[in-house]
Amino acid sequence: REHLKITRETADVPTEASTLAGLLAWLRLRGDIWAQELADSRVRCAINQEFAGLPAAINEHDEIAIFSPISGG
Amino acid sequence: REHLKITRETADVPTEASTLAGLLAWLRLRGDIWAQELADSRVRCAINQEFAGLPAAINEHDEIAIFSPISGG
Amino acid sequence: MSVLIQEDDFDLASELTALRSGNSKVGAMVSFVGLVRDFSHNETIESIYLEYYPGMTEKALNKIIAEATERWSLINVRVIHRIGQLLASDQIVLVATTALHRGEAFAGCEFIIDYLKTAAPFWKKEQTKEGSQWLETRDTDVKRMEHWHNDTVRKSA
Amino acid sequence: MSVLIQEDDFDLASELTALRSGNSKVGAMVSFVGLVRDFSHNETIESIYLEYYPGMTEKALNKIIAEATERWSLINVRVIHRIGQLLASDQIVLVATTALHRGEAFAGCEFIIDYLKTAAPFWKKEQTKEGSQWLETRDTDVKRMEHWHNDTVRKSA
Repeated sequence: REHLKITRETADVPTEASTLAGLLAWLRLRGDIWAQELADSRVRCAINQEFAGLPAAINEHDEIAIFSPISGG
Repeated sequence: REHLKITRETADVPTEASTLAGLLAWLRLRGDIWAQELADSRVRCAINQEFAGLPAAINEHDEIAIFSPISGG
Repeated sequence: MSVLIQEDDFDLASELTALRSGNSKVGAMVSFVGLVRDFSHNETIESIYLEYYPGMTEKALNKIIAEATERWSLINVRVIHRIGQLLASDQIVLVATTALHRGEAFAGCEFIIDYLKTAAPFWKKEQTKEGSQWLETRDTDVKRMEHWHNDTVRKSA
Repeated sequence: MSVLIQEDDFDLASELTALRSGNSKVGAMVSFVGLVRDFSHNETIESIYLEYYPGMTEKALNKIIAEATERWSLINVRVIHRIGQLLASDQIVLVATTALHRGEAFAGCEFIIDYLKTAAPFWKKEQTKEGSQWLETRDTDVKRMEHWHNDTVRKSA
Protein backbone atom coordinates (compact mmCIF):
# COMPACT_ATOMS: atom_id res chain seq x y z
CA ARG A 1 0.00 0.00 0.00
CA GLU A 2 2.47 2.63 1.16
CA HIS A 3 4.87 1.34 -1.46
CA LEU A 4 2.54 2.16 -4.27
CA LYS A 5 1.50 5.56 -2.91
CA ILE A 6 -1.90 5.21 -4.48
CA THR A 7 -5.05 4.43 -2.61
CA ARG A 8 -7.62 4.96 -5.29
CA GLU A 9 -7.52 5.29 -9.04
CA THR A 10 -10.00 5.22 -11.84
CA ALA A 11 -8.54 3.48 -14.82
CA ASP A 12 -9.50 2.38 -18.29
CA VAL A 13 -8.28 -1.16 -18.50
CA PRO A 14 -7.75 -3.01 -21.77
CA THR A 15 -10.31 -5.64 -22.69
CA GLU A 16 -7.85 -8.48 -22.17
CA ALA A 17 -7.85 -7.58 -18.46
CA SER A 18 -11.41 -8.83 -18.09
CA THR A 19 -10.77 -10.90 -14.98
CA LEU A 20 -9.04 -10.07 -11.68
CA ALA A 21 -6.08 -12.21 -12.76
CA GLY A 22 -5.92 -10.26 -16.02
CA LEU A 23 -6.15 -6.92 -14.23
CA LEU A 24 -3.32 -7.85 -11.85
CA ALA A 25 -1.15 -8.98 -14.77
CA TRP A 26 -1.84 -5.69 -16.54
CA LEU A 27 -1.02 -3.63 -13.44
CA ARG A 28 2.22 -5.56 -12.92
CA LEU A 29 3.33 -4.29 -16.35
CA ARG A 30 3.66 -0.86 -14.73
CA GLY A 31 7.01 -1.94 -13.36
CA ASP A 32 9.13 -3.36 -10.60
CA ILE A 33 7.36 -2.26 -7.47
CA TRP A 34 3.96 -3.06 -8.97
CA ALA A 35 5.10 -6.49 -10.04
CA GLN A 36 6.42 -7.18 -6.58
CA GLU A 37 3.50 -5.88 -4.54
CA LEU A 38 0.80 -7.29 -6.76
CA ALA A 39 2.03 -10.87 -6.97
CA ASP A 40 -1.00 -13.18 -7.17
CA SER A 41 0.03 -14.92 -3.97
CA ARG A 42 0.28 -11.68 -1.95
CA VAL A 43 -3.00 -9.97 -2.63
CA ARG A 44 -6.70 -10.54 -2.12
CA CYS A 45 -9.28 -8.85 -4.26
CA ALA A 46 -12.83 -7.67 -3.96
CA ILE A 47 -15.31 -6.71 -6.65
CA ASN A 48 -18.04 -4.32 -5.55
CA GLN A 49 -17.10 -4.86 -1.92
CA GLU A 50 -17.30 -8.66 -1.99
CA PHE A 51 -14.25 -10.90 -1.86
CA ALA A 52 -13.58 -12.44 -5.27
CA GLY A 53 -11.14 -15.02 -6.62
CA LEU A 54 -8.63 -14.39 -9.39
CA PRO A 55 -10.77 -15.94 -12.17
CA ALA A 56 -13.68 -13.60 -11.37
CA ALA A 57 -14.88 -11.48 -14.31
CA ILE A 58 -14.70 -7.71 -14.20
CA ASN A 59 -17.49 -5.64 -15.68
CA GLU A 60 -17.78 -2.00 -16.56
CA HIS A 61 -18.09 0.37 -13.56
CA ASP A 62 -17.12 -2.37 -11.09
CA GLU A 63 -15.39 -1.21 -7.92
CA ILE A 64 -12.25 -3.33 -7.70
CA ALA A 65 -10.20 -3.47 -4.51
CA ILE A 66 -6.78 -5.05 -4.26
CA PHE A 67 -5.69 -5.69 -0.68
CA SER A 68 -2.50 -6.38 1.07
CA PRO A 69 -2.91 -9.08 3.77
CA ILE A 70 -5.53 -8.03 6.31
CA SER A 71 -4.63 -7.72 9.97
CA GLY A 72 -7.49 -6.41 12.07
CA GLY A 73 -8.76 -7.26 15.53
CA ARG B 1 -31.24 -32.45 51.44
CA GLU B 2 -34.62 -31.01 52.31
CA HIS B 3 -35.93 -34.55 52.50
CA LEU B 4 -33.58 -35.47 55.28
CA LYS B 5 -34.02 -32.23 57.20
CA ILE B 6 -30.50 -32.44 58.50
CA THR B 7 -27.66 -30.32 57.29
CA ARG B 8 -25.00 -31.22 59.83
CA GLU B 9 -24.57 -33.95 62.38
CA THR B 10 -21.77 -35.29 64.49
CA ALA B 11 -22.00 -39.03 64.74
CA ASP B 12 -20.13 -41.96 66.20
CA VAL B 13 -19.99 -44.43 63.41
CA PRO B 14 -19.25 -48.13 63.92
CA THR B 15 -15.83 -49.39 62.90
CA GLU B 16 -17.20 -51.36 59.97
CA ALA B 17 -18.17 -48.00 58.39
CA SER B 18 -14.52 -47.15 57.82
CA THR B 19 -14.93 -46.11 54.20
CA LEU B 20 -17.38 -43.74 52.50
CA ALA B 21 -19.19 -46.76 51.02
CA GLY B 22 -19.44 -48.26 54.50
CA LEU B 23 -20.70 -45.00 55.98
CA LEU B 24 -23.39 -44.65 53.32
CA ALA B 25 -24.49 -48.25 53.87
CA TRP B 26 -24.70 -47.60 57.62
CA LEU B 27 -26.72 -44.40 57.14
CA ARG B 28 -29.12 -46.16 54.77
CA LEU B 29 -30.00 -48.50 57.66
CA ARG B 30 -31.79 -45.52 59.24
CA GLY B 31 -34.73 -46.23 56.99
CA ASP B 32 -36.66 -45.60 53.82
CA ILE B 33 -35.95 -41.98 53.04
CA TRP B 34 -32.28 -42.40 53.94
CA ALA B 35 -31.97 -45.47 51.78
CA GLN B 36 -33.54 -43.64 48.88
CA GLU B 37 -31.66 -40.35 49.13
CA LEU B 38 -28.27 -41.87 49.88
CA ALA B 39 -28.13 -44.39 47.07
CA ASP B 40 -24.49 -44.74 45.95
CA SER B 41 -25.40 -43.60 42.47
CA ARG B 42 -27.11 -40.41 43.66
CA VAL B 43 -24.55 -38.85 45.94
CA ARG B 44 -21.05 -37.49 45.82
CA CYS B 45 -18.86 -37.32 48.88
CA ALA B 46 -16.05 -35.19 50.22
CA ILE B 47 -13.62 -35.88 53.04
CA ASN B 48 -12.14 -32.79 54.67
CA GLN B 49 -13.45 -30.64 51.84
CA GLU B 50 -11.94 -32.68 49.01
CA PHE B 51 -14.00 -34.86 46.67
CA ALA B 52 -13.50 -38.53 47.50
CA GLY B 53 -14.62 -41.79 45.93
CA LEU B 54 -16.66 -44.46 47.70
CA PRO B 55 -13.66 -46.68 48.59
CA ALA B 56 -11.92 -43.78 50.40
CA ALA B 57 -11.05 -44.49 54.03
CA ILE B 58 -12.54 -42.41 56.84
CA ASN B 59 -10.42 -41.49 59.82
CA GLU B 60 -11.27 -40.08 63.22
CA HIS B 61 -12.33 -36.40 63.21
CA ASP B 62 -12.69 -36.32 59.43
CA GLU B 63 -15.24 -33.86 58.06
CA ILE B 64 -17.44 -35.92 55.76
CA ALA B 65 -19.84 -34.27 53.33
CA ILE B 66 -22.49 -36.11 51.38
CA PHE B 67 -23.89 -34.10 48.50
CA SER B 68 -26.93 -34.23 46.38
CA PRO B 69 -26.09 -33.50 42.70
CA ILE B 70 -24.47 -30.09 42.36
CA SER B 71 -26.04 -27.43 40.18
CA GLY B 72 -24.22 -24.11 40.35
CA GLY B 73 -23.35 -21.53 37.76
CA MET C 1 -6.37 -15.07 40.32
CA SER C 2 -9.18 -14.59 42.75
CA VAL C 3 -12.44 -16.15 43.80
CA LEU C 4 -15.36 -14.48 45.50
CA ILE C 5 -18.61 -16.01 46.73
CA GLN C 6 -21.14 -13.45 47.81
CA GLU C 7 -24.82 -12.61 48.12
CA ASP C 8 -24.38 -9.15 46.65
CA ASP C 9 -24.50 -8.43 42.97
CA PHE C 10 -21.19 -7.65 41.26
CA ASP C 11 -20.31 -4.73 39.03
CA LEU C 12 -19.18 -6.28 35.76
CA ALA C 13 -17.55 -3.09 34.52
CA SER C 14 -15.30 -2.54 37.50
CA GLU C 15 -14.41 -6.24 37.65
CA LEU C 16 -13.27 -6.25 34.04
CA THR C 17 -11.42 -2.97 34.39
CA ALA C 18 -9.58 -4.29 37.44
CA LEU C 19 -8.78 -7.59 35.72
CA ARG C 20 -7.00 -6.07 32.75
CA SER C 21 -5.21 -3.25 34.55
CA GLY C 22 -1.68 -3.55 35.81
CA ASN C 23 -0.37 -5.75 33.04
CA SER C 24 0.33 -4.15 29.70
CA LYS C 25 0.97 -7.53 28.07
CA VAL C 26 -2.75 -8.35 28.09
CA GLY C 27 -3.92 -8.74 24.50
CA ALA C 28 -7.21 -10.53 25.12
CA MET C 29 -9.88 -10.52 27.77
CA VAL C 30 -12.77 -12.98 27.71
CA SER C 31 -15.68 -12.88 30.11
CA PHE C 32 -18.65 -15.10 30.75
CA VAL C 33 -21.67 -13.97 32.73
CA GLY C 34 -24.35 -16.47 33.69
CA LEU C 35 -27.79 -14.95 34.20
CA VAL C 36 -31.04 -16.21 35.67
CA ARG C 37 -33.33 -16.93 32.71
CA ASP C 38 -36.95 -15.96 33.09
CA PHE C 39 -39.31 -18.58 34.48
CA SER C 40 -41.56 -18.85 31.45
CA HIS C 41 -40.94 -22.63 31.40
CA ASN C 42 -42.77 -22.77 34.73
CA GLU C 43 -44.53 -19.59 35.76
CA THR C 44 -45.10 -20.72 39.32
CA ILE C 45 -41.37 -20.19 39.98
CA GLU C 46 -40.73 -16.93 41.79
CA SER C 47 -37.01 -17.08 42.41
CA ILE C 48 -34.05 -19.39 42.67
CA TYR C 49 -31.96 -19.95 45.76
CA LEU C 50 -28.29 -20.90 45.75
CA GLU C 51 -26.30 -22.55 48.54
CA TYR C 52 -22.68 -23.53 48.78
CA TYR C 53 -20.32 -25.37 51.13
CA PRO C 54 -18.20 -22.70 52.83
CA GLY C 55 -14.56 -23.66 52.73
CA MET C 56 -14.84 -26.46 50.22
CA THR C 57 -16.43 -24.39 47.46
CA GLU C 58 -13.61 -21.82 47.52
CA LYS C 59 -11.06 -24.64 47.54
CA ALA C 60 -12.75 -26.35 44.61
CA LEU C 61 -12.84 -23.12 42.60
CA ASN C 62 -9.19 -22.36 43.31
CA LYS C 63 -8.30 -25.87 42.20
CA ILE C 64 -10.20 -25.39 38.93
CA ILE C 65 -8.40 -22.10 38.33
CA ALA C 66 -5.05 -23.73 39.13
CA GLU C 67 -5.74 -26.45 36.57
CA ALA C 68 -6.74 -23.84 33.96
CA THR C 69 -3.56 -21.82 34.51
CA GLU C 70 -1.53 -24.99 34.25
CA ARG C 71 -3.08 -25.80 30.87
CA TRP C 72 -3.10 -22.31 29.40
CA SER C 73 -0.94 -19.29 29.91
CA LEU C 74 -3.43 -17.00 31.62
CA ILE C 75 -2.39 -13.63 32.96
CA ASN C 76 -5.31 -13.13 35.30
CA VAL C 77 -8.53 -14.88 36.30
CA ARG C 78 -11.57 -13.68 38.22
CA VAL C 79 -14.45 -15.84 39.40
CA ILE C 80 -17.45 -14.46 41.30
CA HIS C 81 -20.39 -16.66 42.20
CA ARG C 82 -23.49 -15.36 43.91
CA ILE C 83 -25.48 -17.25 46.52
CA GLY C 84 -28.83 -16.72 48.20
CA GLN C 85 -32.03 -15.66 46.53
CA LEU C 86 -31.90 -14.52 42.89
CA LEU C 87 -34.59 -13.28 40.53
CA ALA C 88 -35.02 -13.48 36.75
CA SER C 89 -32.28 -11.58 34.84
CA ASP C 90 -30.00 -11.42 37.89
CA GLN C 91 -26.32 -12.12 37.37
CA ILE C 92 -25.32 -15.47 38.91
CA VAL C 93 -21.71 -15.99 37.99
CA LEU C 94 -18.76 -14.24 36.36
CA VAL C 95 -15.71 -15.96 34.92
CA ALA C 96 -13.19 -13.66 33.27
CA THR C 97 -9.70 -14.33 31.96
CA THR C 98 -6.89 -12.33 30.43
CA ALA C 99 -4.02 -13.63 28.33
CA LEU C 100 -1.54 -12.55 25.69
CA HIS C 101 -3.66 -14.12 22.96
CA ARG C 102 -7.35 -14.85 22.61
CA GLY C 103 -7.08 -18.63 22.19
CA GLU C 104 -5.82 -19.00 25.74
CA ALA C 105 -8.28 -16.52 27.21
CA PHE C 106 -11.25 -18.27 25.53
CA ALA C 107 -10.15 -21.79 26.45
CA GLY C 108 -9.38 -20.86 30.06
CA CYS C 109 -12.69 -19.06 30.54
CA GLU C 110 -14.78 -21.85 29.04
CA PHE C 111 -12.86 -24.55 30.92
CA ILE C 112 -13.41 -22.82 34.25
CA ILE C 113 -17.16 -22.37 33.82
CA ASP C 114 -17.54 -25.94 32.52
CA TYR C 115 -15.72 -27.35 35.56
CA LEU C 116 -17.48 -25.01 37.95
CA LYS C 117 -20.83 -26.40 36.79
CA THR C 118 -19.91 -29.96 37.70
CA ALA C 119 -17.07 -29.79 40.23
CA ALA C 120 -17.77 -26.82 42.50
CA PRO C 121 -20.27 -27.51 45.28
CA PHE C 122 -23.19 -25.19 44.64
CA TRP C 123 -26.84 -26.16 44.84
CA LYS C 124 -29.67 -24.35 43.19
CA LYS C 125 -33.36 -24.67 43.98
CA GLU C 126 -36.39 -23.21 42.30
CA GLN C 127 -38.84 -21.58 44.68
CA THR C 128 -42.59 -21.47 44.12
CA LYS C 129 -45.39 -20.38 46.44
CA GLU C 130 -45.91 -24.04 47.36
CA GLY C 131 -42.30 -24.93 48.14
CA SER C 132 -38.99 -25.50 46.50
CA GLN C 133 -37.18 -28.08 44.43
CA TRP C 134 -33.44 -28.73 44.25
CA LEU C 135 -32.14 -28.95 40.71
CA GLU C 136 -30.10 -31.83 39.33
CA THR C 137 -26.78 -31.56 37.52
CA ARG C 138 -27.55 -31.05 33.83
CA ASP C 139 -26.37 -33.87 31.54
CA THR C 140 -25.13 -31.35 29.01
CA ASP C 141 -22.90 -29.83 31.70
CA VAL C 142 -21.38 -33.21 32.46
CA LYS C 143 -20.72 -33.76 28.74
CA ARG C 144 -19.10 -30.36 28.38
CA MET C 145 -16.84 -31.08 31.31
CA GLU C 146 -15.85 -34.50 29.99
CA HIS C 147 -14.99 -32.95 26.64
CA TRP C 148 -11.97 -31.33 28.30
CA HIS C 149 -10.52 -34.76 29.16
CA ASN C 150 -10.11 -35.40 25.45
CA ASP C 151 -6.44 -35.41 24.55
CA THR C 152 -6.62 -33.19 21.50
CA VAL C 153 -8.52 -30.59 23.49
CA ARG C 154 -5.94 -30.64 26.30
CA LYS C 155 -3.28 -29.54 23.88
CA SER C 156 -5.15 -27.06 21.72
CA ALA C 157 -5.37 -23.27 21.89
CA MET D 1 -27.10 -7.67 15.96
CA SER D 2 -25.07 -4.58 15.28
CA VAL D 3 -21.71 -3.52 14.01
CA LEU D 4 -19.88 -0.30 14.71
CA ILE D 5 -16.56 0.95 13.32
CA GLN D 6 -15.29 4.04 15.05
CA GLU D 7 -12.23 5.99 16.11
CA ASP D 8 -13.58 6.62 19.60
CA ASP D 9 -13.09 4.25 22.46
CA PHE D 10 -16.13 2.22 23.56
CA ASP D 11 -17.57 1.80 27.03
CA LEU D 12 -17.52 -1.93 27.68
CA ALA D 13 -19.91 -1.71 30.63
CA SER D 14 -22.69 0.10 28.79
CA GLU D 15 -22.26 -2.10 25.72
CA LEU D 16 -22.70 -5.26 27.76
CA THR D 17 -25.61 -3.85 29.73
CA ALA D 18 -27.38 -2.87 26.52
CA LEU D 19 -26.67 -6.25 24.95
CA ARG D 20 -28.32 -8.31 27.64
CA SER D 21 -31.25 -6.02 28.36
CA GLY D 22 -34.62 -6.43 26.76
CA ASN D 23 -34.60 -10.22 26.59
CA SER D 24 -35.22 -12.15 29.77
CA LYS D 25 -34.37 -15.45 28.08
CA VAL D 26 -30.66 -14.60 28.07
CA GLY D 27 -28.85 -17.16 30.21
CA ALA D 28 -25.30 -16.52 29.03
CA MET D 29 -23.28 -13.56 27.84
CA VAL D 30 -19.75 -13.94 26.49
CA SER D 31 -17.52 -11.06 25.57
CA PHE D 32 -14.12 -10.76 23.98
CA VAL D 33 -12.06 -7.58 24.12
CA GLY D 34 -8.89 -7.29 22.08
CA LEU D 35 -6.32 -4.88 23.51
CA VAL D 36 -3.13 -3.31 22.18
CA ARG D 37 -0.28 -5.17 23.87
CA ASP D 38 2.67 -3.10 25.01
CA PHE D 39 5.51 -2.65 22.56
CA SER D 40 8.21 -4.34 24.62
CA HIS D 41 8.97 -6.66 21.68
CA ASN D 42 10.12 -3.56 19.81
CA GLU D 43 10.48 -0.44 21.88
CA THR D 44 10.78 1.85 18.89
CA ILE D 45 7.05 1.37 18.25
CA GLU D 46 5.02 4.29 19.50
CA SER D 47 1.52 3.41 18.36
CA ILE D 48 -0.44 1.34 15.93
CA TYR D 49 -2.71 2.66 13.22
CA LEU D 50 -5.76 0.87 11.86
CA GLU D 51 -7.50 1.40 8.53
CA TYR D 52 -10.56 -0.18 7.00
CA TYR D 53 -12.50 -0.21 3.74
CA PRO D 54 -15.66 1.82 4.36
CA GLY D 55 -18.66 -0.04 3.06
CA MET D 56 -17.01 -3.39 2.52
CA THR D 57 -15.80 -3.82 6.09
CA GLU D 58 -19.29 -3.35 7.55
CA LYS D 59 -20.68 -5.74 4.94
CA ALA D 60 -18.02 -8.34 5.75
CA LEU D 61 -18.71 -8.08 9.49
CA ASN D 62 -22.47 -8.39 8.99
CA LYS D 63 -21.88 -11.45 6.85
CA ILE D 64 -19.74 -13.04 9.57
CA ILE D 65 -22.44 -12.33 12.17
CA ALA D 66 -25.09 -13.76 9.85
CA GLU D 67 -23.08 -16.94 9.50
CA ALA D 68 -22.63 -17.19 13.26
CA THR D 69 -26.34 -16.75 13.93
CA GLU D 70 -27.07 -19.39 11.33
CA ARG D 71 -24.80 -21.87 13.08
CA TRP D 72 -25.74 -21.09 16.66
CA SER D 73 -28.86 -19.79 18.28
CA LEU D 74 -27.66 -16.38 19.39
CA ILE D 75 -30.02 -13.87 20.95
CA ASN D 76 -27.88 -10.81 20.36
CA VAL D 77 -24.47 -9.89 18.96
CA ARG D 78 -22.41 -6.73 19.20
CA VAL D 79 -19.20 -6.00 17.30
CA ILE D 80 -17.25 -2.78 17.70
CA HIS D 81 -13.92 -2.26 15.95
CA ARG D 82 -11.80 0.82 16.41
CA ILE D 83 -9.74 2.46 13.69
CA GLY D 84 -7.12 5.20 13.62
CA GLN D 85 -4.26 5.62 16.04
CA LEU D 86 -4.16 3.40 19.14
CA LEU D 87 -1.70 3.21 22.00
CA ALA D 88 -0.60 0.37 24.28
CA SER D 89 -3.46 -1.00 26.44
CA ASP D 90 -6.13 0.63 24.28
CA GLN D 91 -9.20 -1.42 23.45
CA ILE D 92 -9.22 -2.41 19.75
CA VAL D 93 -12.22 -4.65 19.31
CA LEU D 94 -15.27 -5.95 21.16
CA VAL D 95 -17.24 -9.05 20.22
CA ALA D 96 -20.08 -9.92 22.58
CA THR D 97 -22.85 -12.51 22.29
CA THR D 98 -25.87 -13.53 24.30
CA ALA D 99 -27.72 -16.84 24.13
CA LEU D 100 -29.92 -19.14 26.17
CA HIS D 101 -26.95 -21.33 27.04
CA ARG D 102 -23.25 -20.72 27.32
CA GLY D 103 -22.12 -23.20 24.65
CA GLU D 104 -23.74 -21.15 21.94
CA ALA D 105 -22.59 -17.82 23.34
CA PHE D 106 -18.96 -19.03 23.56
CA ALA D 107 -18.92 -20.63 20.11
CA GLY D 108 -20.56 -17.62 18.44
CA CYS D 109 -18.20 -15.14 20.06
CA GLU D 110 -15.05 -17.09 19.23
CA PHE D 111 -16.21 -17.77 15.68
CA ILE D 112 -16.88 -14.09 15.02
CA ILE D 113 -13.50 -12.88 16.26
CA ASP D 114 -11.68 -15.70 14.42
CA TYR D 115 -13.40 -14.76 11.15
CA LEU D 116 -12.99 -11.06 11.74
CA LYS D 117 -9.22 -11.56 11.96
CA THR D 118 -9.00 -13.12 8.53
CA ALA D 119 -12.09 -12.06 6.58
CA ALA D 120 -12.87 -8.48 7.57
CA PRO D 121 -10.80 -5.87 5.73
CA PHE D 122 -8.80 -4.08 8.40
CA TRP D 123 -5.14 -3.21 8.18
CA LYS D 124 -2.83 -2.49 11.05
CA LYS D 125 0.51 -0.78 10.96
CA GLU D 126 3.10 -0.23 13.65
CA GLN D 127 4.40 3.31 13.84
CA THR D 128 7.90 4.25 14.90
CA LYS D 129 9.74 7.57 14.77
CA GLU D 130 11.32 6.45 11.50
CA GLY D 131 8.18 5.33 9.72
CA SER D 132 5.59 2.62 9.73
CA GLN D 133 5.16 -0.98 8.73
CA TRP D 134 1.96 -2.77 7.70
CA LEU D 135 1.44 -6.05 9.51
CA GLU D 136 0.79 -9.37 7.82
CA THR D 137 -2.06 -11.76 8.58
CA ARG D 138 -0.90 -14.04 11.40
CA ASP D 139 -0.62 -17.72 10.46
CA THR D 140 -2.21 -18.71 13.76
CA ASP D 141 -5.25 -16.61 12.87
CA VAL D 142 -5.61 -18.39 9.55
CA LYS D 143 -5.40 -21.76 11.33
CA ARG D 144 -8.02 -20.74 13.88
CA MET D 145 -10.36 -19.67 11.11
CA GLU D 146 -9.84 -22.89 9.17
CA HIS D 147 -10.62 -24.89 12.29
CA TRP D 148 -14.26 -23.78 11.98
CA HIS D 149 -14.54 -25.49 8.57
CA ASN D 150 -14.06 -28.82 10.33
CA ASP D 151 -17.30 -30.77 10.24
CA THR D 152 -17.39 -31.84 13.87
CA VAL D 153 -16.87 -28.25 14.93
CA ARG D 154 -19.68 -27.04 12.69
CA LYS D 155 -22.14 -29.17 14.58
CA SER D 156 -20.91 -28.83 18.14
CA ALA D 157 -22.07 -26.57 20.97
